[in-house]
Amino acid sequence: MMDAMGIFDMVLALALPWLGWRLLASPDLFRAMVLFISLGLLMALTWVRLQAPDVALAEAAIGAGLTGALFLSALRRLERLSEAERRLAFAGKREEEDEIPPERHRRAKPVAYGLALLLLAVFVLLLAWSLAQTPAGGGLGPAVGEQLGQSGVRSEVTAVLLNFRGYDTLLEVMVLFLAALGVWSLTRVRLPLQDEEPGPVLATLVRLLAPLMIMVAGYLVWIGGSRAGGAFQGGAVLAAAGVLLLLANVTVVRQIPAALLRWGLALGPLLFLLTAVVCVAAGGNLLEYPPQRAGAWILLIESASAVSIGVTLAALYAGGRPPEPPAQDRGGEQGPGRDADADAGGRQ
Amino acid sequence: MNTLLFYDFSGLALLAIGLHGLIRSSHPLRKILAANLMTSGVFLIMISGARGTGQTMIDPVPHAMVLTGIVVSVSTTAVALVLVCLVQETTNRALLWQKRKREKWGRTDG
Amino acid sequence: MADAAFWAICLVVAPLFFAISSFVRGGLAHVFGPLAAWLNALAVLGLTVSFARSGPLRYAIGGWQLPLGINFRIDGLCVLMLAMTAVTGLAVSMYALGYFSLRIGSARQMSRHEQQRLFFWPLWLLLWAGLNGLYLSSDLFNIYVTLEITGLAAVSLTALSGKPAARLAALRYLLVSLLGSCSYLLGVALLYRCYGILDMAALSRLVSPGPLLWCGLALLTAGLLLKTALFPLHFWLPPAHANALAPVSAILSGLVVKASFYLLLRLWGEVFAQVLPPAAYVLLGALGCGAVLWGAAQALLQKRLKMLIAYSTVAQLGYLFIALPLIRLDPGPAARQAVVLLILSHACAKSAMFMAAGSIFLKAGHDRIADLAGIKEVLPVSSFAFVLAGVSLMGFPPSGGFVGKWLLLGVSLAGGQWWWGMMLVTGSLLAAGYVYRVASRLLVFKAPFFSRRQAIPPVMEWSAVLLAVLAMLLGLLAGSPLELLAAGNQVFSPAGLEVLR
Amino acid sequence: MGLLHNLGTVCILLGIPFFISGTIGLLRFPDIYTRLHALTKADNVGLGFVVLGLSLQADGWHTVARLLLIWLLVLIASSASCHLVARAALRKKIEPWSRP
Repeated sequence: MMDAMGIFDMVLALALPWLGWRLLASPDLFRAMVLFISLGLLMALTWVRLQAPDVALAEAAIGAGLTGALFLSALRRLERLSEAERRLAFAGKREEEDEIPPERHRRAKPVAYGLALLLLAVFVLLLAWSLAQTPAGGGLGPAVGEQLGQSGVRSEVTAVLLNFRGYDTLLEVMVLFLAALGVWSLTRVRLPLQDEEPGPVLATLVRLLAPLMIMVAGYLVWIGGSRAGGAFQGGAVLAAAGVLLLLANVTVVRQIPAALLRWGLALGPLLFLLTAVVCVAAGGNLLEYPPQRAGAWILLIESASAVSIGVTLAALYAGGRPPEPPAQDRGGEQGPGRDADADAGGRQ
Repeated sequence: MNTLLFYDFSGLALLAIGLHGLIRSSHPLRKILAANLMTSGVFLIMISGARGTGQTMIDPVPHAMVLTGIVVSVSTTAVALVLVCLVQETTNRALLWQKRKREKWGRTDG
Repeated sequence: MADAAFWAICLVVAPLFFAISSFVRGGLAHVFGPLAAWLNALAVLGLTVSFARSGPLRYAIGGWQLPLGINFRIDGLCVLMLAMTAVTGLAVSMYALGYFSLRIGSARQMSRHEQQRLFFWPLWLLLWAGLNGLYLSSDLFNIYVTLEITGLAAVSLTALSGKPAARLAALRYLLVSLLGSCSYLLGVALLYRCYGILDMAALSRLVSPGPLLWCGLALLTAGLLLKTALFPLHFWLPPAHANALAPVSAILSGLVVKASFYLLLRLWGEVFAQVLPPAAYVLLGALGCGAVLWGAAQALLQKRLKMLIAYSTVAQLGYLFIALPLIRLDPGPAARQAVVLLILSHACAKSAMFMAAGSIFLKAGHDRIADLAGIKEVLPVSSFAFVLAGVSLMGFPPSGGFVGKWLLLGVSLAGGQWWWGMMLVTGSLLAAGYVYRVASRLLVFKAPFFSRRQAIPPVMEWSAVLLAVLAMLLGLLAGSPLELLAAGNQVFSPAGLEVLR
Repeated sequence: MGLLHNLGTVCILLGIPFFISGTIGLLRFPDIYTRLHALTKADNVGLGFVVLGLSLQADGWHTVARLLLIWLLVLIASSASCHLVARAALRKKIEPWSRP
């Protein structure tokens, strides 16, 4: 039995880089992205094999699912762009500089390329050798085990994530918030995301699944205290529901006021931050929860974070700040996205 | 043969392939894909190290770190993808690193 | 009750809180932003005072002691970096206040500038929080997260101008920073696998030479070098810094690159100083020399003011790396003091330069150096600020740059490695060359100058001047920062780490 | 182990060929519609057998209920996504394959 699992491990370990190679080598970007998603799913399987179920859940939902969706929507946006270009016959008028084919890059300086490749190979081999050489280090596993009783949760990963290293997670939630902020600062979203009508099947599917997904998200957050799951996994499922709603172009989603969305993005980070400060005010250190109620506090933070993570990831998928209501739009003035089009048009 | 070492090497291979792709690809989307591969490789090395410490207990700290890493990586990917779309919209250029004479001279924003 | 730890917490929590508030209540962003800047300055003041009283300390977040928890470590270097960020950041914030109100006031494309202001403040405050967190933290993985915050915020800020060139530069910047953080993360993973600990101070007691340590350290360093833009890896920096909005350029050039250099200084000057071979320091020093020469040469060739300043950043970063082998060489504190002085004075001078350049740009409508002659007639204060900052970059006597270079020169001569000193002098001459190119246009030539009618708000001009003056006077005031550094010196050197555990 | 356990194992083993044939169909069939057909049909039956087998081996009603829920969700998801993929293909004017 062990041997069978060993072979399975070996195949899995070989399949990952092979898929990676294939996806980067494939000339078709769409195929590359599909391969990327399947690579993500294989990664999730690997995490299960390596006894990291929390990571597996997050990888399947965020690493494969959501990142893949982001890639695909970006690709579609680019393709739509080039189609529009062709239609308007801009292509013929483009400047010569823009027309340098990728081959010129490929062929440039084969010696330097070979040398760099050699260097990379040497370094990777060196790394591999040193990884094989290293004696097993200490690790913090035992320390986590000792203190687990005081953390307020039974799941080790959640204890590390929300208590022992809660400060990391606080900053990480900020990174997510920052990403949404960055995307919003760049451009404004153009709804609907799909050109065509969603169709009855998708609409029904969304109506069926969305409530269920919200329930599952709640379950994942709840179960995170004792087993695999938690704010990120729950948030990712919420985000998936959001993406489905966006794709199905449900009216409710389009009509969410921008202010509410802002609050949705900010809720998790704000609550986390306030909790940290309250801990200081109560006489402890930053993020030092009162020992008896640590579990409840963690659950509170996780629930708020999950909501915000869900909203944030869905907003990232939408890919821009919500369009302002027409009443506030001043005539003749445009956001950066529209400016950009004007810019591109003005060049030829 | 230690199967964990397999995963280490697998992670390293992913890392190398990703690095190669990041530098060699010309299309920005492929570059971002490659960067994601690289981070996946790093995560694999981290997690397989968490079990390789010899104890029966699994070290949850790298797990938490990888969870953080996944979220960070999706955040950066999202921003990068929006930037790619915008750059494409404004400059019609598929090639990211291409030098352009006008860039030195063109107007900047104060 | 307000001890150093309290102020340290404020430094992280306050910018984060105001960043979120200024996002949620976008209409008040330009009120919250400057408010946060002043509060931050106040907190740094409090921190400095209480630090001078109590000396270095450690603060366990969440009450979890090492090895499990994350610790703040507050020592002299950390306080100085925080103070640098606070002072420069405050000046930039004041400048930005005037900058955006001016641009919103100048009717064309009003809503676009409003959008920029709306997002500038939360992004800048998040960046600030990231920087503060980075300087305070003692945990390698936590530093990775703060690096990501800093990087992502910096990229978004770069793209904020909305111009195609800025967006392209931002995308390159993002890809480079992705590669850099990936390399850094793998380095952290390898070190963790070796020693099972993430705290820098604790790590420095455990390290022993070994293949995995070398690999991990090489990866950490490579990642940070990419983010610091040391010479052959600097390609992304000039377009990003030159194409951003003026306050953003000041932030990027003055503060953001310092963060990753600070980390390198920690790692190479302190944590791994015992195990690293001298040859490695020489390699970094040599790359620094390359940066000084290449950056200065490129700066001399630039036609645009902002590009010139950006290349000057590449050159100035070279000095910091030249200081690394000298730190290794020097048994005393002189080289360390020198490098800290160089960091501080460059932050002030470079931010002042970019701010002055931004005012000039707005007034003239362009930044072609050749056509700037005579602008001192319409913008005397900003021209003065620019030249003063340039003089301080050159390393003219009372400036901080002068004292720093003087100390380094002394160390290199005393240690018998005169070539580093020679490189410093050459770099100064080259800097004098490119500053002169601009200064001669700005101050010497008199020509009829056609400018836009809009008046540059005094707050924009004076914030730049004050920073430039500060950079100039840093040499005279150097005593107190160096005392602070010395107060933390037992932490700065590895021998003192025992005290903390 | 009891009879139920063995029966479960048999069911799981029965499910495997369906998965394999579905996968072969996905790889070898000539066009997108036939591939979709192979994949969704065969895999659903395969999954049905696996879920049945695992339910027989399960140690409580909770597990059985969860397994059934999984089965139901996969059924919904696969049929809906099959439909969407086919619709998108039709939109793109991809002609169904016919024997040449």
